[in-house]
Order: sequence, then C-alpha cells, then structure tokens
Amino acid sequence: MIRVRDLRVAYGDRVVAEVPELDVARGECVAIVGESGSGKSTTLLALLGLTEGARVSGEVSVCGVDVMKARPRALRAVRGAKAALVIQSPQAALSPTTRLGVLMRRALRLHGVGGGSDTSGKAARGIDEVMAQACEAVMLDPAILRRYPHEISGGQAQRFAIALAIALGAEVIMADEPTSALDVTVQAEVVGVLRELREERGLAVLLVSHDLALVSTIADRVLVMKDGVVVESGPARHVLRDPDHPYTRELLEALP
Amino acid sequence: MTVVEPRRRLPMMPDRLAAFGAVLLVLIAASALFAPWLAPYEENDPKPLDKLLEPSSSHWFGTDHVGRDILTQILYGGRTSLAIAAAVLAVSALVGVTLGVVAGYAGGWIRDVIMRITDIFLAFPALLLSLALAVVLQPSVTTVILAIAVTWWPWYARLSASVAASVSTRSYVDAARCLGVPAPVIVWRHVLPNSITPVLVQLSLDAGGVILTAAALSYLGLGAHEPTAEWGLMVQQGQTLFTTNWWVVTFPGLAILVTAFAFNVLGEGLRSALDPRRTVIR
Amino acid sequence: GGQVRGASQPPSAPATQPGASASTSAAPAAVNDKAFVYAPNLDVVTDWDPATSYSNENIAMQNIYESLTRYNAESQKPEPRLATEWSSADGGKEWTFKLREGVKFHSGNPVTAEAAKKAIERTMKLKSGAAYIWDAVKKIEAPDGGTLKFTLKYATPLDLVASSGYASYIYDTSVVEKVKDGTTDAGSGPYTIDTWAKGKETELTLKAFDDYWGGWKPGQYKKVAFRVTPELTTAWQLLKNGEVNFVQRLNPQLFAQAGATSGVQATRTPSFQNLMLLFNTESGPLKDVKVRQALQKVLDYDGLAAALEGAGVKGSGLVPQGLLGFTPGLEPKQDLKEAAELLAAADYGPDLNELKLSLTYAQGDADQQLMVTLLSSQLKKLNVTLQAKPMQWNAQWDLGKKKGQDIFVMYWFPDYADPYSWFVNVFRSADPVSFNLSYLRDEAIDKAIDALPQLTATDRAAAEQSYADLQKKIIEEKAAVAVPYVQTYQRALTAGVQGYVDNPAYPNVVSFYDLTLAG
Amino acid sequence: MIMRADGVTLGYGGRPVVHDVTLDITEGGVGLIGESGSGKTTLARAFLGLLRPMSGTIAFNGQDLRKVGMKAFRKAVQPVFQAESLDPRMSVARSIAEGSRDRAAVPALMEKVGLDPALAARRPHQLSGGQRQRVVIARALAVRPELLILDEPTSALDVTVQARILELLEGLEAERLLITHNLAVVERLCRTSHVLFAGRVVESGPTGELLRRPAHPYTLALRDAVPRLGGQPPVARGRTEAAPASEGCPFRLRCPLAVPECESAPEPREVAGRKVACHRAELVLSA
Amino acid sequence: MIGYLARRLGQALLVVAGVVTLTFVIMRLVPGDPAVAYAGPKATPEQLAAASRQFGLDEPLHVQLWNYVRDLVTGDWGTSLRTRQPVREDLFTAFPASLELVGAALILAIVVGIPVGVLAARHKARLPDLGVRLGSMLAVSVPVFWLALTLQTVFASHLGWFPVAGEYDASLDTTSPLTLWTNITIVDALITGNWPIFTSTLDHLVLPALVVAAYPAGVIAQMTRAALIEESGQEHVRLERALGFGETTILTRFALRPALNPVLSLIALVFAYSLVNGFLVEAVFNWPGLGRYAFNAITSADTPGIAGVTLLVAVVYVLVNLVVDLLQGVIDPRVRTR
Ligand SMILES: Nc1ncnc2c1ncn2[C@@H]1O[C@H](COP(=O)(O)OP(=O)(O)OP(=O)(O)O)[C@@H](O)[C@H]1O
Ligand SMILES: Nc1ncnc2c1ncn2[C@@H]1O[C@H](COP(=O)(O)OP(=O)(O)OP(=O)(O)O)[C@@H](O)[C@H]1O
Ligand SMILES: [Mg+2]
Ligand SMILES: [Mg+2]
Repeated sequence: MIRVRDLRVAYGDRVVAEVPELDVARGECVAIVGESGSGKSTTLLALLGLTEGARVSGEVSVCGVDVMKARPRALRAVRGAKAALVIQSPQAALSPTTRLGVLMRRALRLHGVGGGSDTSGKAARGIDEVMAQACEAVMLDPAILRRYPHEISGGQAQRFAIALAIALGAEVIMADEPTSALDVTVQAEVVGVLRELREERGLAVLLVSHDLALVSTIADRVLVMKDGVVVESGPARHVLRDPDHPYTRELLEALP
Repeated sequence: MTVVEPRRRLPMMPDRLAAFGAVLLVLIAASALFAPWLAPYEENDPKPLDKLLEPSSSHWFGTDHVGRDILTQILYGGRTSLAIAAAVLAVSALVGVTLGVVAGYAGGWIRDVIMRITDIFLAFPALLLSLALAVVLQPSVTTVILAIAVTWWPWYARLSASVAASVSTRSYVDAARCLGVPAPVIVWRHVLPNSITPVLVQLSLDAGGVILTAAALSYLGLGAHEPTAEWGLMVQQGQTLFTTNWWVVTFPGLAILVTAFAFNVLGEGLRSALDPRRTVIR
Repeated sequence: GGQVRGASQPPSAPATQPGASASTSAAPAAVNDKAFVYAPNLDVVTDWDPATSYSNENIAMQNIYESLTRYNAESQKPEPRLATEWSSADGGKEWTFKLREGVKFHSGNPVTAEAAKKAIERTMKLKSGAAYIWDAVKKIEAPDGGTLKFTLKYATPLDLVASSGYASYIYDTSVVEKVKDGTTDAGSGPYTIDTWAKGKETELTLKAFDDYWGGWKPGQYKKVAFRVTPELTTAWQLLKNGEVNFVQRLNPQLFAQAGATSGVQATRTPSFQNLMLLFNTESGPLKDVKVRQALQKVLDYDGLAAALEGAGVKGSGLVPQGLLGFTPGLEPKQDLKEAAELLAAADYGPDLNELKLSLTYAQGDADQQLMVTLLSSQLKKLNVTLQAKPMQWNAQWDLGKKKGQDIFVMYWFPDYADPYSWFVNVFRSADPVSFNLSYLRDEAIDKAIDALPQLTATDRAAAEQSYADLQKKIIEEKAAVAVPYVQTYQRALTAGVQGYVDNPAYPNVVSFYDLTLAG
Repeated sequence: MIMRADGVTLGYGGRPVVHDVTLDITEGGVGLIGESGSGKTTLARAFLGLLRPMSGTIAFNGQDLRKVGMKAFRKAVQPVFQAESLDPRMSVARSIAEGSRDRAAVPALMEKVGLDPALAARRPHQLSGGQRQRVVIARALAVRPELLILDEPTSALDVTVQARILELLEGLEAERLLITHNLAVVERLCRTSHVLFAGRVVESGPTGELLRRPAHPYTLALRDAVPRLGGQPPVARGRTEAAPASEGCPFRLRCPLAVPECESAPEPREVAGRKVACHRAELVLSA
Repeated sequence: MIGYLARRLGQALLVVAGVVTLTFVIMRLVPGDPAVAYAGPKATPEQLAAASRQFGLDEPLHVQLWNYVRDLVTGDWGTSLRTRQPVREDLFTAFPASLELVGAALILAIVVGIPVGVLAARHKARLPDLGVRLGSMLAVSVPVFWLALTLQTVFASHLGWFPVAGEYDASLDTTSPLTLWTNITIVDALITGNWPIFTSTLDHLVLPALVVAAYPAGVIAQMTRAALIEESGQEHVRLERALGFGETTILTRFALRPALNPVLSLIALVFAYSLVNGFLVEAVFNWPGLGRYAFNAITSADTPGIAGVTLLVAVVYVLVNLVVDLLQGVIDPRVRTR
C-alpha cells in the first residue's frame, strides 16, 4: 500500500524529516512515534504530496501511484479516494460552514463514487446509500450528516473523518494524532473503530502519535523519530520490549 | 530519485513589500523635511505675472494660479500633510488604545460603557463629524487634526479592545494578578505591549487614509488655509483649472496618491508579515 | 401608489418629440421648441413667496414676476415695465405711476392699480427679505384702475426702489398664499412654473405664459430649465456638449477657453458687486489712521487684477461704474515705499516692531483667497504677519459684530441700483453694529449720508457731487476701507443664442424672454 | 485544610459551568481529574480568587475569601499554569521577580528549580518547553506560597521532560492542588483526589483507593480507557457520543449501568471510604 | 437567537439615542445663530426674534433637547434653514439618489473585489497576487475628487463614451415619465418597465459608480484575500486537500464562506461610509444625493439639515449592521449559536 525509500523533507536548509524506509501493507498498522517537532506529521503529509513550500526528495508510492512524479490530477485522485487522512483536532479539521453530509457528498461526487459525477436522481440515491453505509460502519447516526461541525462532539468528528475514508473506498488511512485532543474514554472508542476496520476490511493504517502506550496496543510495527530522523524501527513488540536506541529507552522509562 | 522543489515565490513578497513602502516613505518624509534645501523657489511667494506656467525646465511642475512654483509648494505642503497624519494617528491612537485596552482588560460594565460610546462615534457619519467640528473650531491645521482624530479613535478603541480582551485571558495576565500586581501595572506591563502590534499595523494602513481625509477637508475649505501649503488645498484651488491647466491639480493629486500608497504598502506588508486578517476601514 | 415625475403631462399624453413637432408645425418660421437650460451652481428656489424671496431664486422669479420699473444699466436709469410712466412731486415725497393696460396675471386676473397696491402692502406687512426697500412709503392709493399713487414719509427715489431685484414684484394677492409648493405662481411675467422638484438635478422648469402682454414671436424660448451644477468644470463640459445653454460664472482660464471654443460664446460684464477690506477704525493697531493708510498702499492691485484676469477689475472708489455716484480718479495704487514710511511712523516695520493683524474672509471664495495670498506675502516683507481666517458668513459676521478682527473682508452689492446702499449700511454709524464693520463713527459723514436719498430724488447732480465727496472722505481721509476690485461676470452661452444682455442690477438673471435661437 | 469550596457554583456570563461543588484542599496534595471542559480550570480560577462564585463560598484558612486581605492571600496561594503563562516579551529574570520584586533572589530560585542562572536574560521563545515550565514554577515560588494550584503543569510536555518536572514538584514543601487528566500523575503527587464530570464532583476519596476500585462508572471508564504499555487495547464503556445530560445524573446517557432511577440526580454519599454521587455505586464497586 | 436579536436591537437603540444627543450638542456648538441663518443677512431684530421663537431657540437647553427628541419621534425632523423645506422631505429626495449611486458602486465593488481577492489568494505570493495587491492599494489610495475629474474629462468629455453628469437624461421626463414607487430611479424604472429611463440611468451611473467603487473594491479585495489566506491556513483545508479537492474548489467552496464574514462586516462599514463620503463625486457628477445635501447643510450652518443627515446615516448604519449580523448567521452557522 505504502512504500517509502529515502524520503527527505526540508524547509529551506533545514531537514525536518528523513525516513530511509517505510512500508505499510494491507491490513497492517504502522505507527510513528516521537516527541513534538520530530517530523512525524511532516512525514505523513509528504506521503500525500501536501508539504507546501518544502523540498522533498526520495521515492514515495502510495496505492501504486508515484507521489513524487504524478501529475497534480493523478495525485488528487489518490488523495481521499485511495488514501484518507484523519487529522488531530477533530472540529478544526472540518470546514465550519459546511454540513457534514454536504462535505461527504461533494467528496463522493469528486471521485465519482456511488453513481459517478452525473447528477441524476439515481446517482443521488446511490450516493445516499453509500453515505448511510459508511456512517453505520463507524456507528454514527446518519442524522448527524445534517449537522455542522461545531454541533458534534470530538469523537463523532473523528469517526466522521473515518467514515469519509470508508465511503470513498480508501485503502489506507493515515491518522495524525487522531485521539490526542480527545478524552481517554473517547480515545478508546476511536481506536476501537480503527481496529475493527483493519480487521474486517483489511484497511492499512498509518498512525502518528506521541503516546507510546497507546501505540503499543494497536500497532504492528513502530518507527521512532527524533529531530527529524528515524532512530529506530521494527515490530512493535520488539521495539517496545527491548529498544536499541537510548532515546526509545528514555521514552519508555518516562512512562508511568 | 525524484526531487520536488517548492513553488517559486516572487522575491517581493511579502516582507520586501513592507520594506519597499518604508523606503518610499522615508524618501517622501525626507523631501518634506529638507524642503528648504530641495525646493527650487521660496515658499509661498506669489508672482502673479508668472501664473499658470506650464511645466518646464524652470518650473518642473508648472506654476499655480498666483504664480507659485508647484514643486516648491508640494515639497512644503508635504510637511503639513505628513504632520497632520502623524498628529492625527498619535492623538487617536493614544485615546483609542487607552480606552480600548482599559475596556478589554476590565470587561463587564466598563467595557460595555466604553464600547457603546465607541459605537456612537462609529455610527456618527465620520466625515460629517469632521466637517461639523471643522466648522465649529474654525479652519486651521489643528482643527483638521482634531476633527479627523475624533472620527478615527473609535477604530483603535475597537481594535485594541478586542485584542486586549484576548490578551487579558492569557494565563500570564492571570499569573500577574495572582502575584498581586496592581491592575494599572498589569495593563501597562502586560496587556498594552502585547496588544499593540495590530494597532501599529493599522496605524500605517490608516496614514494614507488620514492624508486623504485631511486633503478632503482642506479641499472643502475647512482645513488648512492660505498661506499654509497643503496638498488637499492645492488640489482644491486647482480644481476648476483641471480642463485648462491640468498640472495645477494633477501634481498635488499625485503627491497625495503616492504618499497614501506608500503608507498602504507599508501597512499591508506589515500586516501580512504579522497578521493576515485584520482590516479596518478609514 | 406611485406618483409621476415630470408631472406637467399625464403619462398617457402623446409626447412631443423634439424635432418632430417642428416639422409638423404649421408655422414656417423656425419655431423654437428647445428648452433653454440654465446651469446654476446652487439650488434655485428656497422661497416661492414674491414678497419675502431674497436669494438665488430671483434667477427664475425675475422671469415669472414683474415690477413697476426695471433698471437700465446703460442709461443708469429705471425704465418702464408694468408702469409705463411716472412722476414725482413734493420734493420726492409723492410718486405717481401709470400702469400698463391689458396686463394679466397668470391666474387670469387683470393687473390693476388696486392689485398692485395690495401686493406692495402685503410685502410691506410681511417685513421680510428685502421688504425694507418700501420703508419710506407712508400711504398707497389707487385713484383709478391705471394709477398708483405713493405718499412717502421722506424723499426717496421710488422709481429706483421699484426696480429692485427683490421685494418689488407686483403679484396677484388672491392666489399668492398658494405659491408655497411651487406648482403655481402669482406673477404676470412671460414665464410660469412648469415643474419644480426640490433637490433634483433639473430642479425647475418654466413654460411660456401664452397671454403675456408682450406677445410671443417664433424663435423665442418657450421652455426653460434650471439644471443645478455645483462644479464649474462639470458645467463647462455640459456647456461644451450643448447640454446646457448658460453658465453664469467662469474662471478666467475657462473664459479664455470659451472664447476659443466653437459653439460657445463668452460675455463679460462688470458687476455692481465690489470687494471691501474694512479696517477696524475703533480698536487694535488699525486704530492708527497711518497704519490703515499704509495697508491701503501695500496690496498689489495690479498684480491682483492680473491674477484675477478679468474675474475682477480695479474699481474707483466705493461705487461701481454704472451707478449714480461713480467717481473716476479714486483707483487704488500700490506704493510700498510710502507704505513702509507710514508704518515706520507708527513704529512698525522690518527693523521696528512686528505688526500682527487678523483678517477674516469668506470660506470657499477663490478670489478672496487670492487677494489674501497676495496681501499676506506682501505684508510679510514689511514685518507684518497676517493671520487670515476663512470663515462662514454667519461666523464671520458674528465675530465682526463683536469687533473681533482687524480687517473684515466682504462683498457688497445694492438690492436696487442705488449706491446709497453702501453708505447707509456700511459707513453710517450704527449701534449695535450691523454692517458697519469698519466701526466708523463720524457725525459729518452720517449727516451727509442721510441727505442722499432726497438729493437723488430731486437733484441728481448734487447727489453725484455728494457721493464723490463722501467717497474721498471715507477712503482717503478716514482710510476706513480698501476696495481692491469690482467683480466681473464672465459668462458663457451656447452659440446661436441671441439677444443676451447682462444687467448687473439683476445679478445672474437671464431674461429668457429676450433670447432667440438663431435658425 | 487550607482552602475550602462550599457549595460553589461558577460560570461565565451568567451561565453556570460548575455546579454546587464542595471541596477541601487538604494536606498531602489534592488531585482534580476529569474530562476536558468539565470545569477543572474554572474551579482552579475560583480558588485563586480570579473568578467570583455565583453562589457558595470559598474560604481561605477558614475565612471567607471576600473578607480576606488580598495582599496576604496573594502571597500565600500561587498558580502554576502551563508554560504559555509567560509574557512573551519579558525576560526570565523579570518574569520570576515580578511578584517578589526581588531581583537578587532570582539566581537562587532558578537553581532551585533546576535552571541554569545564565538563562536569566532570555525570553520565553528562546527556551524549551521544560525550561519554560520551570520558570513558571520559579515565579510562583518567589513569593514563598503556602499553596500551589497546578493546572496541567506537564500536559504540553514530552514524556521525558514531564518526568523531570514531576520530580521537582514532588520535592517542593508547599501544599498543592493538582489538575490533570493524567491519572498516573495524580497517583504520584496527590493523597486525595476528586473526579469532576460536567461541572459536578462525582467521586472523591484517597487517590489509590479511587483508582484501584472506582465507585463511579465514569471513574471506572476513565481508568479502563487509559492505554497501558503492551497491554490490551483500551476498552470503551458506554456510548461516548452522548453529551452530558442536563437533568438527573449527568453521566446517565453514557453510563452502561444506567437505570430509570438515574433520571433523578444522585446525592453524594459515603461508600467504602469515599464520597460518590451515583445510585449504583455498590454495583460499580463490585465490578 | 431571539434574545440575541433583542439585545442587539437594544444596543442599536442606545447607539441611536447617543447619536441624537451628540448631534444636538454639535448643533448648539456650531457658531452663528440658526435664526440668523434663517432670517437672512439683512434681517431686522424683530425678524430674528421671530425666527428664534419659530425654532424654539428661546427655551432652555434641556427643554430644547426634549422638544427635539419628541419632534424626531413624531416624525418632525425640522425645517431646513437652507432649503426651507421639511428636512424629512429633503432626505426623502436625497437619500434614494445616494442609495442608487452607493448601491451600484458597492455591487460593482463586490463583483470585482471578491473574485479578484480570490484570484490573489489562489496565486498567493505570485504574480497575480502582487498585481492584485498593488492594484487594490492604488484603488484605496487614489484621491476621489481627482479620480472623478479625470474620468469625467477623459471618458465623458473627450471620448464621449458616457454622459458628463446627471442621473438620467432629463428630456425623458416628458417623453417617458417615470412613476415613482421607491423614489430610487433605477429601481422604479425597472419595476415599471421604463426602459428608456432605465438604460439612461445605467449609462449615467457608470462613471460615478466607478469612482465611488474604487475604495470599497480595494478594501474588499484586500480583505477577501487576507481572510481567504487565513482560512486556507486552517486545519480543515488540509483535510480537503487530502480528500483530493483542487485548490480553486477549496477556496471557493469551502474557504470562501467562512472568510466572507469579515468581508461582510467590512461591506456594511463601507456602505455607511460611502453614503456621505461620496459627496465630492456627487458634486462632480451632478448627483443630487445625500453627501451633497450634507455638505451644503454644513457649509451653510443648516443645523436641522445636518442633524437630519446624521440621524439618517446613523440609523442606516445601525440597520445595516443588524442585517449583517443576521446574514453572518446565515453564512456561518457558528455565529448563530453565540
Ligand atoms: N511549513 C513549514 N515551514 C517550515 N517549517 C515547518 C513547516 N511545517 C513544519 N515545520 C517544522 O518541521 C518540524 C517537524 O514538524 P512536524 O509537524 O512534522 O512535527 P511533529 O512530529 O508532527 O510534532 P507534533 O508532535 O508537535 O505534532 C518542526 O520543527 C516544524 O517547526
Ligand atoms: N472565559 C470563559 N467564558 C465562557 N465560557 C468558558 C470560559 N472559560 C471556560 N468556559 C467554559 O466552561 C467550561 C469549563 O471550562 P474549563 O476550562 O474549566 O474546563 P477544564 O476542565 O479545565 O477543561 P480542559 O481539560 O480542557 O482544560 C467549558 O465548557 C468552557 O467552554
Ligand atoms: Mg504533528
Ligand atoms: Mg483546563
């Protein structure tokens, strides 16, 4: 699903993220952990070609598309439809003046899901159906689609973002600290949904988080970043049980 | 290996824009300041027999209806116009920011009272207020300054009140209160310095507007008057000559345009460097 | 429900197309169905009452209403209008006017002596505007339909009074109470109100009164419109485009351009309005007559005239040319050397004390501004600082009445063509101050002024002499005033308009009836 | 008992957000735990005298705060907010000396909180998050307070930095009220704890007891949702999407154990050595 | 929502009351006796006294204020000293003309300013952006009277593309008289289907509207750009990009709506501001509007006239702001739940 080699992202002269190797297979969950400012989000955005103003080099392939070489149109077709992004702050990530349903409908039309871009009644019904199913998959009441972002809770917003990915038929979900703004009780729920999707639909998940404990509960493999460099990577069990790098060790020791 | 380069930006954006405006302004200010040395003729020295001469090598911008060199008058007039702008902004910022910061910090009924007063002045048609005041106080440069400042301060009050209100919710203000720092000191030490940046940006955006308004007042005969040289007054006096002697009105008009433009460029540049959102109209 | 603008015609009435009616009309001579468009710079009408009207509306009212006489600036005498002849008796204290026969008001009522008596009596009773012109009248009688007899309290040239631009109208008192809203009028003149829309661009339109006693000839304008145009450049451009026919005041540059523009004719006439610098003779540094005389000699009169370039001409004395009492040889002259000597005698000057003088003048008046600019730059060289304040009339006058300035600058013009106006209002001592803004107080002068009306009514030659003496006394001896220039009207008309005569006794008034459009 | 809130209701613009809370700040550290937006900071501001109660009283050393001399009170009670509570324009030294106005004491204070005195001239943006937090603590300590009110002093910091700050706090002699949503931190620093939900204290008691055997379903959910290193994925109990209920038990819409009885608001009562506001506390305890 | 509206209305009334008082104070401060202004320069003392009585100037100040407020409320806005007409009637003629001009100018400014602002934001920091920014700064810096004279001379007088001045061709009053409903010529012409007057008015509107529109178009463009850039820095835009939407779609369909709110406030301000500040343009183009009326009132010390304009503009300002508040609620749902 995702294949990264020698990725380097630099703003001006400053290299903020350097990832020699990162692969995410179908149904797999890979996590990137590290302290604030270590380049986690940057890496994620670079995978979708969303690092504006940065100098990016290396090889990046997402769902079979070479992100570095693809034309903007091809890149836009991958975004959303194949690889979906779930962002940290739930409400701020949704356009405040757009009803959830409208956003979803526009995205579906854009990618021609559920009846393509034609606007006949039949297509509309197709879209409605897709939307309803997606909501069900994340245990959301479809009535929520008529609401504005500020009228829903953080957990609902995160689940809606995931529903968007499902409706669009995404194969990879990239989640950037999807729960750090949430209460632990709500966090548990969102993580639950992600797990289910992975198990039931074989979605690949790339998770960014600074919470080692949380990562340890769902990730198959882990990348540890510090100051823009991957200091350690490998199967979660291995990395977290006996870390090689002193920084990882420090991280683990600091945990209560 | 593929490399994606960032998209090229124009070299002028956005901080250079501010620098450009600043340089332009320094030039304008310097030419006003050094008017006695730069001006080719004596200030306000009418020679009726040389009136309305076309621009030429001896009078670059021509002469006006009483035979004064227009370039000379523009150079000296810059002193008045820039002084007016500076004074208006100083007075209205002083009043507006003081009231605004107090309102923003104090909140509650104090804020309500100050903001309602501000609203009243905002609802009062600005030009009418200026005009009325100019009539009450008799035309003079001081009058122009007061008349414009009266309509200008509410903007700063509003702006700084909203900024100060948000600054006042910062935890360092709470921390200072907990440390027992008296309210006036908190306002002076924490709230004011941290609210002032948007006001400064607004000031430079507004300077152009002040010059235009002052020019309009003089133009109406309610501001600067003979023998003070002032750009708006020059335009007013040359106005009926527009079709016959274009230079009399065009050069002072251009002086106003260029100066207002320079201030705007500076303000816009500062704003995009500091805060992209805020715009207040003059 | 909506109302219809341009209410003179119901919307259903067939519209007369300009040009179209000319071809269908039976008259072979060029029938003029164009409207004559006058571009005033101010709103036209504020007061429709012919008794109290006292401002800009005379440019319309003079064409709607008529007086007993009309002043002829060329002969310097009143000439017949509604009155055909008149005579005075009892040393100017009794006047008899014979009225024109067969004249009708627009209401259809005849203009009789009784009607004229009622009109003048109403005007006098209302005591507003310029009604004071009738102050001398003790009694009016109408012995028969065509004779009007006035008995006066004191001798006055009533034929001149009756030619006044204001308050002299003979109107139909039976309808005058209805004129307020501008839909009807009570006049007898050649034109009557067509439409009036206060605040609109085309504020007022007039149409011909078909039963006018003078009759109508082809070529005369039967429609007139007033299009309010505050900006001079706009007015000029409209004129050039032929959209308006008359612009009342050009500046010298536009006037020169008008002369050189095809399709435009330019005319220039001296007015009865002059500028006065009234010196404070009662207090302050100008109390010293030497300083006043110095000031009279400082101003660059020729430079000013050159700068005004025809917007004003150097006058001679207080009385403009064209009025009784105009005295040649009183032209002011700049003499800086003498001025410096006079100032030095009063201990002022470049090496002596600095003199600070305050001056007030009319806000927004370009010509006065020009004068101030020149005066202040001249004075600066003599170590005199002039603090000149442009003010609105009310404020300026208020200050003047409190004797708050050293120099009061103002225009003066007579309500009727008689120089007496300058002397009785401006230079006769008065308490409290009204227009006597030089605060001159001299018994001999007062006495001479009081004798003027009777002289004018009875012995014009003696009056002439008395005016000349008075002017010399006030200007040269008392140095109470400087009179830099008399304003000149510089007007422009579209070419093809014929018969335009500028009458300074009726400033800005165009007598539309006299105009014809050349074929 | 240093401070006490008695039946305190707090709100903004007339809208209450904290309802009828009674709470003592006792020795050994008091923890305040709760969901985001449940009113923790609001309560802290009331204890600091920055917010007037809409009803109820706040007492300091047994005296109503409204009657206490503010000068003494200000010296006695100090906040430690997040690192953002430094004026970005003021140098470290000026910030620390703001309350005491004693510049001479600054180096000693800085050393006390583990800061190199050489940093005294720097401004906040030239410091790391951990360093900034230390400055905030030093500023509070400068006036020698009896009580520190700590509002999420470490939640913006990386775990590694967080650990060091907690060490520092442990070593301080002043009493503390600690607000956090990190249960492990409360466990370490506070003898007693209070759990806040939707502006109400739903459970209070000794911290260890409280976390080991919660008596309120919310405390239980909170504890169970915390991910443990290498442990099972956290479990969500109940439907989290429901907003707090306005009448009755505020937690009932999210409570997996809710019964019709919960439509009426539960009174706080003593259960197993702590205070709980729940009709079904016994059932929760047995779970 | 209702409570919010009521509070806003209350505040608005308070503001209007403040303006009334302030106006009254200024009216009394203007030097020169209104009675003198009314009675004319050569009035006798009796005439002055009569005029004083007529305006109630012989009463004590607080009584005058009370009378003033009472008259205003009962619809008597006084008689203009200058035109001698009821101020309310004067305003009823002048205000629609200004409304027409300012309305046309604002429509022009919005139609130009917003797309141009979007264009600049779309190509941020590149050539179109620089062009738009410099252009809009020029537009806000240009002295209005100078622009008016230049456009008039060049496009009307020399090129003859547009009429020199006026609201419409006055000769149409006889050939196709206009039935008045709203008193706004262009609107009345449109609703009564009076095409000759409609096209003539449109033709006459172009130049003055252009001049009046310069400043609003400039600030609207600047504000739209700034608001859009800020909005596109918001986190939601990253999600929209990640969903595959194109930049232009994101700006116009997602970012523009929330960004419109400050633009809308700005438009309200510019509207009230332009009503009076257009007077120079009104003078140059013979547009008998409110600005010119105000200017004449001021320069002739026509206190009732000044007060009338002030009050009218204040009320319009307050109303427009109320409308904007409501509109903002429609545009941005977050505002509704304030
Ligand atoms: N647009 C940009 N321009 C310049 N520098 C940037 C930009 N975006 C990010 N950076 C820098 O890149 C570095 C890595 O940022 P990034 O957001 O990837 O960190 P992160 O690991 O996600 O941190 P956090 O946990 O705080 O989200 C930071 O130092 C940041 O300042
Ligand atoms: N200044 C304020 N004006 C109005 N409402 C406020 C204000 N500050 C907080 N609130 C509201 O009061 C409620 C409680 O806020 P508070 O900050 O006390 O929560 P908290 O428990 O500290 O949350 P967090 O864990 O997110 O810091 C929230 O709903 C919040 O929206
Ligand atoms: Mg990040
Ligand atoms: Mg908080």
